[in-house]
Amino acid sequence: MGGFFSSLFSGLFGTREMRILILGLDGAGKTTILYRLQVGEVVTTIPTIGFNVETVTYKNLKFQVWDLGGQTSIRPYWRCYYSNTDAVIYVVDSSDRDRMGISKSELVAMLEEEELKKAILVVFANKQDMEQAMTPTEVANSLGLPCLKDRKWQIFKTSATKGTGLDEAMEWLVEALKSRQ
Amino acid sequence: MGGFFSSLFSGLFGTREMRILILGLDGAGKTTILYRLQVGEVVTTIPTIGFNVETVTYKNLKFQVWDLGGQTSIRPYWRCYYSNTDAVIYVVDSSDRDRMGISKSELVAMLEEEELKKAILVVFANKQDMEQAMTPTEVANSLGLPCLKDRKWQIFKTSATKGTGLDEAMEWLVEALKSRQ
Amino acid sequence: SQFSSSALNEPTEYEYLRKVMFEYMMGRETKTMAKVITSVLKFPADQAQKILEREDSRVTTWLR
Amino acid sequence: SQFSSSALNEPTEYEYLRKVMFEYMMGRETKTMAKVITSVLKFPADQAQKILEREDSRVTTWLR
Ligand SMILES: Nc1nc2c(ncn2[C@@H]2O[C@H](COP(=O)(O)OP(=O)(O)OP(=O)(O)O)[C@@H](O)[C@H]2O)c(=O)[nH]1
Ligand SMILES: Nc1nc2c(ncn2[C@@H]2O[C@H](COP(=O)(O)OP(=O)(O)OP(=O)(O)O)[C@@H](O)[C@H]2O)c(=O)[nH]1
Ligand SMILES: [Mg+2]
Ligand SMILES: [Mg+2]
Repeated sequence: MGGFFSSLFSGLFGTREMRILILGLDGAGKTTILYRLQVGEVVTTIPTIGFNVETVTYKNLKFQVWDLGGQTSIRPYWRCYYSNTDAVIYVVDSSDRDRMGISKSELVAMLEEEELKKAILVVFANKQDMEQAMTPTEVANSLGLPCLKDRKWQIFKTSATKGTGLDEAMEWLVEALKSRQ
Repeated sequence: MGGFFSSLFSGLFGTREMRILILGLDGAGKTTILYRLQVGEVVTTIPTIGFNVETVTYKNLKFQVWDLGGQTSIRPYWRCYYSNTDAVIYVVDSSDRDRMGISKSELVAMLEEEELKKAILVVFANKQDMEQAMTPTEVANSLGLPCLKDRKWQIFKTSATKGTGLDEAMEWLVEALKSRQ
Repeated sequence: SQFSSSALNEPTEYEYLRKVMFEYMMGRETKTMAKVITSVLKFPADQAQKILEREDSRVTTWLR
Repeated sequence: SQFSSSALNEPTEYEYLRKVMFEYMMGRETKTMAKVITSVLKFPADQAQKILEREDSRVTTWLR
């Protein structure tokens, strides 16, 4: 599969690294996801005051992945990172029902930004391992995803700690980026 | 005189611009002095939150003169500017008897810094035009100047607004810099 | 001491500024970092623009 | 909101930081400005040293 992808995409993507942002409220699991994708392991995280940026190789493709801190006071600065972004991974803590509304407002504000007009959206309905987790359909509806216009998007159920769902999501993303070219 | 100085010093000073700091408590008259020296006029000042840096030409010599804000909260950062300083012009509001002690402490702390070990000190007993002004001798004693060790220093009475005393002080400074070479 | 509304609102923002500033000063992703810094410190629009224009024309080489 | 002791103490310091940062970002007297910035923001000693070492080896040219 790696060989197939690498030969196919090296031509399509050229040499430019794709730029991906991981966004979402604090505690959603963004940093855990970044390092799951990069090193395939669960790392111990602390709240991100700032950002982490790593080169993630997936299916022989290189992505520059930015994981931005999600605390309330630093969320307004997400927009400083939007320029030249190819895709946004939006992470939701599916068990955090109380803050689904806030998560939606932040998502809506983000999608209104001109610089992200062409960015692909992948929503990770994360923490699916937790009992009280909302289903991906519930999360999608709470975020208003079905009503999105002019946006290529998809939602996946994931558990960053258990490592489930990430592969499917990344494969979809790669395909979406490919077909966008 | 200009011709004499320029021919004499161009050799002695080489091409390096001398670096001079103007320090002193807020409101002492530092910014007024800087622009008196540079453009020969009294400018309207506001408290300096930051610094002004100007190239001042005196007797055909070029000085890079830094005027640093003197408010309490930004005084601790004076030391960031000390490196490679040839002379310090320390400005005192001679009518501000209440704060002469604070002015002394700041001066003492400054002179203890290793980076200023070889810097020449010129004290401007400024605002001599004001009725309640202390005399230069009184100012010198309040600042503890007579007890200074291993320091080339001199005090001058000045009025930055009237423009008196500045020439004498600068002439002494030029001579002191010259003989130091 | 009281803090004006124009200043940093809380410790998180201050910590954030330090992190971003360090990256900027180390020459990493300077264009993006410059955007963040001018936002966090609420630079006037004209100053922010000057800084960003300057970033666009930056060519830095480091000795050693 | 309360402000931790490690943060900027008052509006004057904040204003001062903005001024110094602007000069730094415009490439003026960067070594001196770097000293001030690392002091005002209380950078850990190792980070401050890295930044200052980097300033010593800076060679920047600007297009146009
Ligand atoms: N049960 C469960 N816990 C998870 C999952 N993903 C992350 N966590 C945990 O959630 C907590 C927060 O995760 P982080 O990755 O630090 O969250 P973040 O989104 O980076 O948060 P900020 O940096 O503050 O924006 C950590 O304790 C993680 O171990 C998951 O899928 N299931
Ligand atoms: N009467 C009198 N007033 C003066 C003299 N020199 C300066 N002033 C006035 O003192 C006030 C403060 O002068 P500045 O030059 O702004 O003081 P500063 O030392 O730069 O103060 P900071 O920038 O806050 O550190 C202004 O109103 C000046 O006009 C002087 O010799 N005599
Ligand atoms: Mg994080
Ligand atoms: Mg001043």
